[in-house]
Amino acid sequence: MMLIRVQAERFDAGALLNKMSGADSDCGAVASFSGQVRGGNGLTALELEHYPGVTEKALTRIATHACKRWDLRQAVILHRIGRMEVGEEIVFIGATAPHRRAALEAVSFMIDTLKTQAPFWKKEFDAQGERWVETRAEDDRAAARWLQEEEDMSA
Amino acid sequence: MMLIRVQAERFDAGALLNKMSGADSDCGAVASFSGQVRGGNGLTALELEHYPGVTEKALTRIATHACKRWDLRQAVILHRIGRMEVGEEIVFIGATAPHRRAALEAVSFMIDTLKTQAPFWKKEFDAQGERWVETRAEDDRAAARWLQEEEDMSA
Amino acid sequence: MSITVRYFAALRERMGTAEEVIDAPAGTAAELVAWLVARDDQADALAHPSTRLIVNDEIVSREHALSSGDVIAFCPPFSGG
Amino acid sequence: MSITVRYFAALRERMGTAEEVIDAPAGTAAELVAWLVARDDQADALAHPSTRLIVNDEIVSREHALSSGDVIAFCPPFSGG
Repeated sequence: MMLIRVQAERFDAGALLNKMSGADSDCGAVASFSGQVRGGNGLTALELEHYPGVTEKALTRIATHACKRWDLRQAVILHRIGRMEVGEEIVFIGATAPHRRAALEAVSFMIDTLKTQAPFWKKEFDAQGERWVETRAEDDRAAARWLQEEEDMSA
Repeated sequence: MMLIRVQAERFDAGALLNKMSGADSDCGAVASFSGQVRGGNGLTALELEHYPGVTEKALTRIATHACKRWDLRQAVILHRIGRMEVGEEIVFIGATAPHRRAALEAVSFMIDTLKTQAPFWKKEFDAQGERWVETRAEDDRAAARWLQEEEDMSA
Repeated sequence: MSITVRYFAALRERMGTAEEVIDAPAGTAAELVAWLVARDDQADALAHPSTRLIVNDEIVSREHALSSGDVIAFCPPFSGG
Repeated sequence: MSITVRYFAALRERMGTAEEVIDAPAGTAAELVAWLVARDDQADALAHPSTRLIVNDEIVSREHALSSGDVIAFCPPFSGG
């Protein structure tokens, strides 16, 4: 089962986790990642822009890829768009699997890949004004690592 | 902040996740793992035995280790003991951090290490009777991988 | 030929519009970029190697040949998650 | 010397008790195991390399020297999580 959603509305990560956990008694392992707006450096809010249609396709491709690579029962990707205040949730990634390694690795894979493969753009707001967030080289490396592993496996 | 708990009572993984998420606006990343009783091969229930006092020390050591190795804000380990039916939660592991890699790796580390370092024992019940669960060689390898990495880093 | 051009995020702000329909000569995506830069200096950011091109919902290279009716989107590096 | 001995999980079932206080000769953990096996064949499982020894809440090797009043626990391989 795959759940892919892009929405402006806030969501309840705990409720999502519990829904995943309850869905399948054949599943020993549930892993999740959630990202939220980080305060602390004067940041007051974020604005998330995306490419409607293309985003959903990209997220579906990422979740499908994860389901092929690992033995998963569920893969969930939920991403918000629009304006968010500090402490609000941005993204939820979840996976359930019979075994823990699959669930944990699939979640890491999906968030790493989302960062570089899904057309989202973040704008930060603080007292000085606003600015578009640049991709971090670290994110490119994290995503590249998964692809490299696949090449190694198929070599 | 560290939360270590061993309890017979059921717990609400979603509520734990939301509590962690809400605790610190300086934290962009929240990762979790939960394990539950897996049905499907005729298993009807589990019974979890532990070594009171020593278990809590072992879990505290694991969480402390994770907090030293990664830049975490919170580390949570909650493990149930006693009898559990199929679909019930066994363990919850959580970490929050400013950056996602730290939260994700710390959760993997804590569950892998718990498997081989904390004095818990699982007994399975099915129609044929009961049996103690043996450690899987795969679990030993997963735990050994983290220690090897630390040796490599300090070499 | 008629091409729908979309700009996202920083490129949208730089170009001053989210979408325009233009009548451009036939050619590759790279040739379209050259045509847009010739029309308006501001468009030089479209030529930056970090800008990704999406044609009809698929990421394409700059050598991709455009057809009339195509929708091409210019995307700064993604920064979601 | 007086030693409190605890057995867990499969070893508890095999030994038929969770805890006993014994009066054993001074020596190492390995020597205590030999003494227990001499007392009762069933105790041979305590000598298995996969059995972990915890003395006063710390994992120790079989060469660990015991002192009067120590609590030693015999643990099958852990299987939590």
